[in-house]
Amino acid sequence: MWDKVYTNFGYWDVYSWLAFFLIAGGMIFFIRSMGRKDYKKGSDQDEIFFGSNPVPEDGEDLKVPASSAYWGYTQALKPFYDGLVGLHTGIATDYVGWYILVTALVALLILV
Amino acid sequence: MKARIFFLISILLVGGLLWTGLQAVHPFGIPGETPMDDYFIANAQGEAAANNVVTSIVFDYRGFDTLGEGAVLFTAVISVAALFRKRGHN
Amino acid sequence: MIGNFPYLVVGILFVMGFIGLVFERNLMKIAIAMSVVEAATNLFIITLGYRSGGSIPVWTMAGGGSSRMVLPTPQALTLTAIVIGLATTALMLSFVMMIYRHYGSLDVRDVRRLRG
Amino acid sequence: MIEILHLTILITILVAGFFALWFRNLLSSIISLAVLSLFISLEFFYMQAPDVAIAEAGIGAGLSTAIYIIALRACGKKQFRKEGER
Amino acid sequence: MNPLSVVARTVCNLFAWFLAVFGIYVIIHGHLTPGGGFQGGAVVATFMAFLLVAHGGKKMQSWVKKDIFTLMECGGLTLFITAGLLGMSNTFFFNFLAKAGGLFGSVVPMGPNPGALNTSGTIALMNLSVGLEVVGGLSMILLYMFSGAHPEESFGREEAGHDR
Amino acid sequence: MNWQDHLPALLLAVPLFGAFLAPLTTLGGKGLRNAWFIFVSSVFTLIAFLLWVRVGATGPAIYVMGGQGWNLALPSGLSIPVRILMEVDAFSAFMVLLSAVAALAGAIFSVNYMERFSGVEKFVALYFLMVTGMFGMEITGDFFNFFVFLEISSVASFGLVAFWRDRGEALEAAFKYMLVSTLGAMMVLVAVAFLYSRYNVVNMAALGKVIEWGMVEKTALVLFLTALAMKCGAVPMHMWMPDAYAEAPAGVTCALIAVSQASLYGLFRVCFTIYGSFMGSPMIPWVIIVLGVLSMFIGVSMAVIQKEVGRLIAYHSVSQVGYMLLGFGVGLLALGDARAMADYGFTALKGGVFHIVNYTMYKGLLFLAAGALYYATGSRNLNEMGGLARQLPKTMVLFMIAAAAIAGLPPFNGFVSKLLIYESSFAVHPILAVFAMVTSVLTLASFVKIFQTAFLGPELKKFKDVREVPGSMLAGMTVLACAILVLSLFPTWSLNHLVEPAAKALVDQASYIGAVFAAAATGGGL
Repeated sequence: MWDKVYTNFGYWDVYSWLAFFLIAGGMIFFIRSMGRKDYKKGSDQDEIFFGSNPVPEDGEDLKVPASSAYWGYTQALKPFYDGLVGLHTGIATDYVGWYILVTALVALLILV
Repeated sequence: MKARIFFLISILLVGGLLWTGLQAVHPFGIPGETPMDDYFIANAQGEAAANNVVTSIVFDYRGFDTLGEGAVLFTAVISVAALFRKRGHN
Repeated sequence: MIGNFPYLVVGILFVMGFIGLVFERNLMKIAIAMSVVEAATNLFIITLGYRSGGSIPVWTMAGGGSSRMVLPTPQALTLTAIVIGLATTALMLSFVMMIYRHYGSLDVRDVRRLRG
Repeated sequence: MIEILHLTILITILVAGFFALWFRNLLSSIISLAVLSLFISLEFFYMQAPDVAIAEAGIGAGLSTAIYIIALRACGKKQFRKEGER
Repeated sequence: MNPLSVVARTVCNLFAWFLAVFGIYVIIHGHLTPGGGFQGGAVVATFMAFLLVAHGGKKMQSWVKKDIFTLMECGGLTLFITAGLLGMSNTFFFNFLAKAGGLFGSVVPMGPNPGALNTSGTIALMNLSVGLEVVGGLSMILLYMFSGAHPEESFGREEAGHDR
Repeated sequence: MNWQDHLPALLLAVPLFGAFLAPLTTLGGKGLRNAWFIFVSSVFTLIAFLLWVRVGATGPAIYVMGGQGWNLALPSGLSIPVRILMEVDAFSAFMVLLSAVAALAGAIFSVNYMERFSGVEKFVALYFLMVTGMFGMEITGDFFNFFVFLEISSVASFGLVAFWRDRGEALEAAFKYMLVSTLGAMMVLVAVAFLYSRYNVVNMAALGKVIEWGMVEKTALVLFLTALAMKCGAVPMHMWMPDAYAEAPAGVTCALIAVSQASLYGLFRVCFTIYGSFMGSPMIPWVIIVLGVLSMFIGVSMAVIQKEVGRLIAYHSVSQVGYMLLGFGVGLLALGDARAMADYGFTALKGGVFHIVNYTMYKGLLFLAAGALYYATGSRNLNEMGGLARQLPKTMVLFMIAAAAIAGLPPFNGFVSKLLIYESSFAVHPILAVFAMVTSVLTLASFVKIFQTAFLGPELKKFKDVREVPGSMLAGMTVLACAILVLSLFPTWSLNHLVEPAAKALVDQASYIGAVFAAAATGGGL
């Protein structure tokens, strides 16, 4: 039950990972406990530091919308994604068409 | 538009696939060895006591398929009823 | 004289159904094409079970001996397939009716809010 | 003679299937489908399968035509984005 | 749909009853002649379709409630699965009534014979239950689709959010 | 006769009975209906567990429907079974067990989730029918019966996907799903008819015994392969999958995943058990591998750019199915070759089987968590969400577990199966492993995106009065989370007791076929 999982090339041992996380967590707590203890809620220390810009009042202004995430990635792969999204037309008959296309391809590969 | 030409070609290819398959099954009207069907024909009266061989297969030898078929019909009815259900009825 | 003509009919029905499924634009016509494919499947299974000169597999009406009956299993399978086909047709047409109510159109190019 | 009948039935199946997909008028299409079902039922009867023939005649030619027509009534006239485009 | 004219209604009534009787015959004689629960049930459901077309949906719904069909359907299927479960002393779906003497339990002679109604064991029972189920189910489909074709009668307005 | 011999029949009879009586529970009101829902779900889960235990102890279980005894498969003097057989080997029992757990979790979740819908008794009936179809596909030993159960599960899932019929998108998704799925089922039927015409047999074991490699068999294999691969969502036939998964009610999606796994089961039953070592060419394994790699890569690429929670997770389903196809394809490639099998093939199979259970558990949990988010906030759009960690802390923790598992972060189970697949596919061709790892990275990236935009960030004003979701939804999610934790913390145990018997049964064609004929030999004639 406590063995490793061998894969013929290496092994997987969840318990060493758990031990690693325990040790790492202990170290984090240790380092954290060495910090200053004079934090007070409601004082100047509570203020948000916003890169010396004026801090927005509302959370909405601070939020990054999901469609902006990985902007650079999608921009870099724009041709790829244009083709891929263009493939997903959403037309019901195209779904059938793709199915028949794959059937024909597999038939060609297996029968010929 | 280009995709639809591919679709047309692939439909013809699938037709060809089915046609090659159909060429390879037994010729029309001359099935080869049929042990299972001969068993049904010979034993439907003795085992299931039914004159109609098809009914004896549908309800006795393959009765479970028929239950499944009834379940499909039931499913379709319930689905249609769920689609056209009255609002607020819980 | 007949040869394998029934098989050819089955194959042509399949291809016609596929063409209808892929190239028709009206949802109702797509449902009809699906019915054609179902009919082709049923015809195919029954065609496999025919034995030339065979009699009906019902002893009440049979004339000859047991080996002269047509094969009964495909008939039982087709019976199941027909009822299943009716169930799917009814459900598909209900979907078409409801889609028309929501989208106000039966054109398959209008019914594509989900894409990408 | 009986083979000519058989051939006629099979060819009618093909023709009915073709017209079921060809007609632009949906009602004609549905009637064609009913004819297809009816002739498939005849073909089943020819192939000594009366069980299936009764089922196909009752379900394919009777009930599913009724369901199709009910569904057709539920959908109004304006079904296409552009008139005249298949 | 509106009801048809008087002549059409009368003709439909007449033929509908023939259809119903024929359907019930097909169901009961399922193990002797071509036919059975599905075929007979479909024929009886065509009788329902005849009445529906001839008299319109409103009148039909004043004659029979959908609950009756639900009961027929669920009852038929439950009877079917119970008939299967009763054979559980051997296996699920064992034909425990065949050749046992009592109900549907006569022995059939081998070879071509005219046939007797009291044969075939659970097959006859299952024919009846499937007939019941198919009649109920197909009539339900017809009635629901018919009522769905006239949304203003049964639906009311659309709502946003979850649907209650 | 032992009552445990009847377990395969009971497994199907209980949910069917539950479905047939469900419309009548309206008479007893809401409480009775919910009690019936949970009770029947628990019962079939229990039966599935008992069946799994029994199959593990005594080998493949045979059940003959309608025979005079449960094991009298062959009639006297005939070498083929004529009645419908249920044949449960270790792989089937494994699939049944995990489908039952997923279905139970979905059922518990749905009790509160479906409160906002009308006509819930119909929902209950459809849910049980879908479960029946899924179980039937997994334990049947008969091809036509397989088709019938495929249709039951498909038709029920069409109804369930469209259950919220006031939303046009749900109907559209159901229609698209129905169109391809019905066509696929028809093609399965045509393939069954082809095999029947050649051998006059529809029993799986008997077919596996007599099958040769001819034209008819090739045609049937092509039809089976594409239809079942379409049903489990391989690219480029995956387009119905994000639609249907995202639009179905969340509890249903949890079970729908298990349904698509049942199709995957059918695919591998056909490839391994029916065709098996008779498989003439290495072309079929390569087709499966290529489909798998395409699914992995394209699925995850589409997932990264999605804006809706449900669609994003559904595109991940496509990519995860690709992992399984890759693992099984590598295993199939090594099937005829004993040395390759010992070297990497069996590892790949173990990885694939382990990935099935992992995937069903964490993907079910993810969809349930997405449903909980939707239930709480009323929005599916990630652009509108933010800062929900304060209002939904429990949901967040459960979501985090599932997201970490699917992304393959180390202590969780997702990594184990992925590791097995990486290392074995690396032995076939390094590029496969590269694709798998890129997929894993992109998976992590997209889940970071969901987590960051939905749960983290500043609190939004419009979500001020959002409450934690009700108890039954949390309970349903907790079931799956516990399963994930068990699989993660005891990988050796789960590999040895859960995965390895299933993988062995999949490879062992002779014992599947032999079980039918051996049972007949001991039992005698009909």
